[in-house]
Amino acid sequence: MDILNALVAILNFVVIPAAAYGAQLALGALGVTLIYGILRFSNFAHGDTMAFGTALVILVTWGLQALGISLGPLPTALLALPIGIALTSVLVLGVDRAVYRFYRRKRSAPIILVMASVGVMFIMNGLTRLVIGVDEIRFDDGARFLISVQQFRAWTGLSEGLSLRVSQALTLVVTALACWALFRFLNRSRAGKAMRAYSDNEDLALLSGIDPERVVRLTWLIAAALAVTAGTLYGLDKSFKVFNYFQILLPIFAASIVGGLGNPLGAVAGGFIVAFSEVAVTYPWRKIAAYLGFETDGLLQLLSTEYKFAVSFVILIVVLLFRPTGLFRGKSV
Amino acid sequence: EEIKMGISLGLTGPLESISPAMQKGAELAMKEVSDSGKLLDGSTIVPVVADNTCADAAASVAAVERLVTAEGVKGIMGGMCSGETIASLERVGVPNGVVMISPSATSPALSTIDDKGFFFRTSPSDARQGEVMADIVLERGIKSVAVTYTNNDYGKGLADSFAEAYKAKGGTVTVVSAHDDGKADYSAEVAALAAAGGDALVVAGYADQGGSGVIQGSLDTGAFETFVLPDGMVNNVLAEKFGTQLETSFGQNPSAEGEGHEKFEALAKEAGFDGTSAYAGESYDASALMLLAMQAAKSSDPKVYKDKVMEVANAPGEKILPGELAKALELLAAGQDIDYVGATSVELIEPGESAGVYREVDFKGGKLNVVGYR
Amino acid sequence: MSNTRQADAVSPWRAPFLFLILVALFVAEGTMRNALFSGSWNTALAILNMGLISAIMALGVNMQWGYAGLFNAGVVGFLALGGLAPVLISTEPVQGAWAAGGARVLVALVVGLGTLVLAAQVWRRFSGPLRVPALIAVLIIGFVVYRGLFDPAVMAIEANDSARTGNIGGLGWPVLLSWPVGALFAAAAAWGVGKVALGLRSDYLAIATLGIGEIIVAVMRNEEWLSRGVKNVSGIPRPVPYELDLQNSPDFVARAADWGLSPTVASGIWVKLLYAGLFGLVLLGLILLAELALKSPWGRMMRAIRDNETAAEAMGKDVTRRHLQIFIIGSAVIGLAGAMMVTLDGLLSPTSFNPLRYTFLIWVMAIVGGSGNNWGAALGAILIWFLWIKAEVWGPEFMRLVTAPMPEGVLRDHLLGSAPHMRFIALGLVLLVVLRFAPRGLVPEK
Amino acid sequence: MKLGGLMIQVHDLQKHFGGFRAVDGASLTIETGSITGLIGPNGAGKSTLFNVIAGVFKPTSGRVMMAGEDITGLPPHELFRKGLLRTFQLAHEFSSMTVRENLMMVPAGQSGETLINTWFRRRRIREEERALRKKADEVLEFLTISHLAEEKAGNLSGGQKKLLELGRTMMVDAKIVFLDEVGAGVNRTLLGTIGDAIVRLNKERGYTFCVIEHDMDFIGRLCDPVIVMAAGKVLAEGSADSIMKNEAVIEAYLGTGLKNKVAAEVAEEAAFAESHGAQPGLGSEAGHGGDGKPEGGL
Amino acid sequence: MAEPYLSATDMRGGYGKADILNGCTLTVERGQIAVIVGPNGAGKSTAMKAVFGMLNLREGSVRLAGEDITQLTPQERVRKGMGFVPQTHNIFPTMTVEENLEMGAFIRDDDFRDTMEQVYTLFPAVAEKRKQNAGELSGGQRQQVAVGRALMTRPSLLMLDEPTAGVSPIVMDELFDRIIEVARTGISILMVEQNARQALEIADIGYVLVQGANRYTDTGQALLADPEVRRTFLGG
Ligand SMILES: Nc1ncnc2c1ncn2[C@@H]1O[C@H](COP(=O)(O)OP(=O)(O)OP(=O)(O)O)[C@@H](O)[C@H]1O
Ligand SMILES: Nc1ncnc2c1ncn2[C@@H]1O[C@H](COP(=O)(O)OP(=O)(O)OP(=O)(O)O)[C@@H](O)[C@H]1O
Ligand SMILES: CC(C)C[C@H](N)C(=O)O
Ligand SMILES: [Mg+2]
Ligand SMILES: [Mg+2]
Repeated sequence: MDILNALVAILNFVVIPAAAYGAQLALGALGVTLIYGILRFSNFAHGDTMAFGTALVILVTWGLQALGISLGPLPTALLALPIGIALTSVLVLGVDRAVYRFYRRKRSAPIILVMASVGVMFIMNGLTRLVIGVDEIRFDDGARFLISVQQFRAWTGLSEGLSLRVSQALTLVVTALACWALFRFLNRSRAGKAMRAYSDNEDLALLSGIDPERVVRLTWLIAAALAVTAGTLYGLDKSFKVFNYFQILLPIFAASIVGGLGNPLGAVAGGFIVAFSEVAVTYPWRKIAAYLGFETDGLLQLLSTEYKFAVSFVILIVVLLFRPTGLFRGKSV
Repeated sequence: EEIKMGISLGLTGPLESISPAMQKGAELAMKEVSDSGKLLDGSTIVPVVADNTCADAAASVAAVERLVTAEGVKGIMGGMCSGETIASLERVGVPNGVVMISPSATSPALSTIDDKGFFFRTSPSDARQGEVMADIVLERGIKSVAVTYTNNDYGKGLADSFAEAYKAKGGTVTVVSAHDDGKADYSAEVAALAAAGGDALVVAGYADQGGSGVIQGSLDTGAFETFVLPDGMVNNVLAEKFGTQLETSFGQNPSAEGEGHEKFEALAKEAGFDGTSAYAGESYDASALMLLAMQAAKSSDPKVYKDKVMEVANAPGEKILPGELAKALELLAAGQDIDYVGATSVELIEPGESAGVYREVDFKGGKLNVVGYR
Repeated sequence: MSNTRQADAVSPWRAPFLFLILVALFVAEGTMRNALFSGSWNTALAILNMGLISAIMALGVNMQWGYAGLFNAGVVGFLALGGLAPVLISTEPVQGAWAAGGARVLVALVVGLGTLVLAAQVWRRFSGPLRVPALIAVLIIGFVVYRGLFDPAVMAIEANDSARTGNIGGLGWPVLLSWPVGALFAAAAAWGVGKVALGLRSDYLAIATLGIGEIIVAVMRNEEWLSRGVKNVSGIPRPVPYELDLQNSPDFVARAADWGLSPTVASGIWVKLLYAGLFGLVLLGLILLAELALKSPWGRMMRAIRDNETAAEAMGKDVTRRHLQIFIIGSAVIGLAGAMMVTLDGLLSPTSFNPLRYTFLIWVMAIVGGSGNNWGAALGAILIWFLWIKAEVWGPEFMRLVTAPMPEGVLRDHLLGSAPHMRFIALGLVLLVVLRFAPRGLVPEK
Repeated sequence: MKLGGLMIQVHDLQKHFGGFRAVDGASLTIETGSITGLIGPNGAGKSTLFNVIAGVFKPTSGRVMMAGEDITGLPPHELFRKGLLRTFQLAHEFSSMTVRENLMMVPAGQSGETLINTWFRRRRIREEERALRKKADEVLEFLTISHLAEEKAGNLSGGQKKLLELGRTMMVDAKIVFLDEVGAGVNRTLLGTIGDAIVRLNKERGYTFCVIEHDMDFIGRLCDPVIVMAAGKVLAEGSADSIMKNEAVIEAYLGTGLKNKVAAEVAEEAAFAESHGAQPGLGSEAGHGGDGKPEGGL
Repeated sequence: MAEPYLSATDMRGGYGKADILNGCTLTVERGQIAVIVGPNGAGKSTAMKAVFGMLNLREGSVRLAGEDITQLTPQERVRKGMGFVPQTHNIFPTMTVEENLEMGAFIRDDDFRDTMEQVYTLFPAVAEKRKQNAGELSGGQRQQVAVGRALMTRPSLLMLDEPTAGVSPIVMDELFDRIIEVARTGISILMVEQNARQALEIADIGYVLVQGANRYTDTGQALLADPEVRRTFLGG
């Protein structure tokens, strides 16, 4: 019984939250890694693209709710998602047209594109705030829990509870699907191969009859779709706050790098590594130890949570030392 | 005369969501005085707003520098966050001899700072809040708590003073751990707090920042059900967000009972903002105090009126509520004493900070209810 | 097929011209009073001072990126380390802190370092199946001993008057001395970081240094015994007189009156001018040294390494060593700037060390200025800093302009209410415009 | 050719990429003062062997000795100081530097490469630079690209980059120089001149050379001995003559001549190429006759 | 006389201010092999790029099958049936050999497995490596992949910039053989070669380019026979 309790405690406080958070990071990292892989720069505006898209989704969700449309146990936002993606795509393509294309034509160094993306980041950042303000917004409706703590306790009679939220499950599923689809798309489909070819050698792609502008457009479209989906799922699980979408950029970058830039599998693996190292390394084992029969005064905590981010970075650096271009051998410009 | 008054708030950055109400609160007082036409023979007040970003001391100094040296303001309602306030006070306020009254910087460090008499605050030092909070928690029969605080001088200071007081009074603190604001995820913090255990969780954070993230995580995983919420957390937003999930939670924030507060709320509503938003009342009071001190000193020169701030704030004199600034100006002009009460029952103690009347609140029925004052 | 970028010819007058524009901006800020400028020399000089410090930071980044192609995204960490120096060197000693646990902390740190060195030795010397267990054993024993010594000492120090101090305190030495010490702190850290991470390439190095920067800042926020952590240290001594003292000196007041200035204004300007002089001196000195180095075989070698590491290595250049060298120097310069900044602020506030402001903004400065070009970096830094500060005013002003023709109503109110957020939009727009018209930076490398 | 001992000894060298054995137990020696040719089919492992010797790759196993000293796994910059130079098959120019700078950066131990000196030893640096510049200009002159001295190296044509590759090795006094296909993409007339230069450097300055090249004309004219690699191993070794007659080498590498109608005519031309008489790539050893090859041609 | 299949006449242009091409003219008849030779830096590659539309021409025109294509983008030229193997950077390094070839057939909608098999039989060395990333190949192998990629396009005009650089003699022979075969099917070939003697052997027409202008133009045999040309450009 106590062993079961210990197990449930770990599941509830470490495994499930870290997995969900990892999936959120992974979904964001997929977008970053895609842009890096094809267009060869680190897109700092990705976090704010997520925020902007989510803001649009929220507006549409409100509209739908006002019309009385809902999805039953699933959040209404899922219905609004396609519209959000469509609108964000338009914006992102516009930005590419107005900003990035110029540097692409000029064959500017990647760092210039990175700096341009910082500029875009600032603008999107302000834009999102203009559109929806700075307040924290909750827009999850439908059922919140698949399994709630109380239910679980009632079913099992254990003293530890377990919860699994709809949004967590949703994120995990969507991430798995997105990764699989992206991987197949890039490696199997004609358009996907054209994208890889373009990223490998732009001029030669041209000579093969690949239309570079099409490739770029397609890349942005997929990236926008990923960003809005990631942003929405994240917002459903936590809540929407513009500021947080900038903050999440750092762990997203960490995730895409540790997995190996340009590789969808790497992005997903990276997301989970970052998430699990944050949660697991700072976890105090006292309670578990108690269930297993060792009572102690100390917390049995390796490091305090203040250092959680630091820990995940230490792990990241160690990984990079042994695998200099990430777990899945990413690209480097 | 046209008198410029500075307002220095974190309009962008980690506290951007409570700043607007604070700004409106401050401007409300200025407008009231301006409209009355009674300040220093019909002077008008022009508010000048600066964005101090709350987090970036350098940007704050630059912004306040602009207020003082470029705009020539005669006083500043601000700063907002303790760290940034200390910087702008030491670098700009004191050297230029400009009065700064902060509505919300609550760090104990500001009590001992060498301010040459230019700094006041309408909020109490967190040293006091810790004690009050410890009393409330113990009185509710909770003997063991976990503490999480937002990792800045405010959170740290408050958590420390609480933990010290609580232990001294016989409670057990299972863990004191920090959380950073604006992080993407708080699973690790929640897991650590849950593992440490405790009958309740003290969240010394910000309602629309990491604080609510931690609460959310705790509720979802069933780690804690009861939360103890100090000033940064006591907020309508929180009640709206979590509703009945906070049934057993309680807390306190600096705010005095009485008509003052209600009157302010009504005024705020009329002006189109939420008067119960954190530190909106304090902002109103901070502005009002400066303007009243000018009237009392018969001068808008901060070097002169700084000595009158304590006088107008405290007894003896006629009590002044929000919306009665015109009356106060008249009284002062007539050479009479006033005792400014304002939205937050202002009572300034040495060295120029609010004595600290706190209201105890709980969240029964998914609403923020005031239980009592202490 | 050529992948080389076409270099546009850049007029030699461009840099001086841009500097003139910059001067004009500052003069406008100092003299013109309107919606865009404040008309106060105090403001102008305040912006300039931080601009000069930013220029030094950008110079450090430029050394690492522009000369050697090293992507250091941990600027904020080295800056913070540099900022530690004024606290440790020049604040007043804390009564009883050393007695409480100073020596023990030092011993503990030595033990900690010793453990790491020993671990490294074990890793290098041992081979075979014993290697990993031995390493782990060394690390665990070292960690336990270290914590055993460290924790109680730290508790003792932090308990020492924790509301006002609670830290180890400084040495009370002149603050100017802390500047080179700050550089030294950063250099020492850079040495360690470089030894570990410099094998990584471009973006991978970036994320590793980003992490290291975060770790350094995390340590400074949480290790209260060192510099009070998030509780901040304020009142750090300065190398220039205090305004209030000047205002109280009859001499000064008289001289101010000669100039037709009020003592308050004059004292502010005078102090800032002194700072500007100090910072300007340091900046010019650094640029001079950097230019001399860059225009000599050393600079040529660095450019070769940046262009093609494999070939440079085959041509007998020790790429690893050179990378380490420039990484240390660049970081030292950043550390120096950190010490200067904390001196200027009179405040060490670790919470304010966020990467957006102190890593990415500095990068923006260096790149906008023109990477590889020292003057460019300095110019970019001062300009971007100017804009960063002025965006606070220009953003809302711009919004007012946009909404002026709109009818009264919800939309207009909403937009006006959101005016502060125009700060970001304005900044972003300016950045994009600059990059558009000078895609290789304002003053590109030749 | 007078030989003074062994410059390079490679002993049972292995280099694996994943499961693939690019170099698979190669052993060979290069004698001091020789111009050794290294030939073999594409993918035989020649460049990989070079890269291992020059310290770019760590060998999977095996040893490399230089003048009796074990240099296995030393980093390239140390090998450079020991006098081991190499060129790259795919040109590795410093693209944003001028052609002249590309050359001037080469010599080791320039006082101007020490940071302190750049501040306090300006005079000495200036003098050194003057000498270096003169030398660089001589090399450029020799390579017929003087007019490009101020051009960015990245803007050079494919062949010009190759020349620059070679030029760098001429900036210092090397003991041994590894040339990885200097000839590919270089105009044949110029290649002749380069061949002369190699011989001169070999004779006058005592450089040892190891040359990878697919142009058998060039190999035949310059190299003795010639080592043939195939599938990561040494297939044959000997004088150019003997190698070109070696059946295994012909089968794996040289082929049986240009199978078109004019092969015979080409063979005729071969006759007036003196020396070893090899007509590169044509494989028609008509001049030497009797090697039992088919006439060639379709 | 009917117009040649490709005629690029009087081309002038360059990368920056100075012109690299100074009135260079190249023509190829249908099914012919044209070979360009010349010293390094003569502008051979530049001329190829100009024909392919990767360089802005100040003067001159390019006509393909009687149609003026001077203003078309490279992509459009690909669709008009032009194929090009550049001198450097001519493979996709992180794609497998097979994918490289597939990219060659990007504009083809028909089944190209046959062609791919043909390429593999032509270059058995790369056939072994079809699942390997092209960036991991040896220099000569890459070159083979590059040529293979162009063959996959099934162009009507095939342009090769030094296809045999770094390729071993036996493969070079095969390659030239194959080029002849390809030309016999009616495809025009325009190539730059430094293995000039071998190339001119099979050339119907040869151009000697010096400083961006035609110095000699004649049949391959005639150029080979000209002692002056041999000495100064073909290495004796
Ligand atoms: N990084 C690598 N990963 C995997 N295989 C590799 C790698 N580098 C080289 N190879 C393989 O090793 C073999 C030898 O390559 P190498 O470059 O040494 O050939 P080479 O003899 O120089 O050929 P060439 O004459 O074409 O230049 C080739 O089959 C190549 O595919
Ligand atoms: N991207 C570029 N920018 C500027 N100049 C260039 C560029 N590419 C080539 N050049 C110059 O143009 C001239 C001709 O180059 P091109 O590549 O056409 O020569 P090539 O005849 O193909 O020589 P090779 O036989 O060496 O390949 C050279 O002098 C070269 O320096
Ligand atoms: C706005 C407030 C919550 C600020 C907080 N009291 C501080 O001192 O930082
Ligand atoms: Mg090779
Ligand atoms: Mg060429």
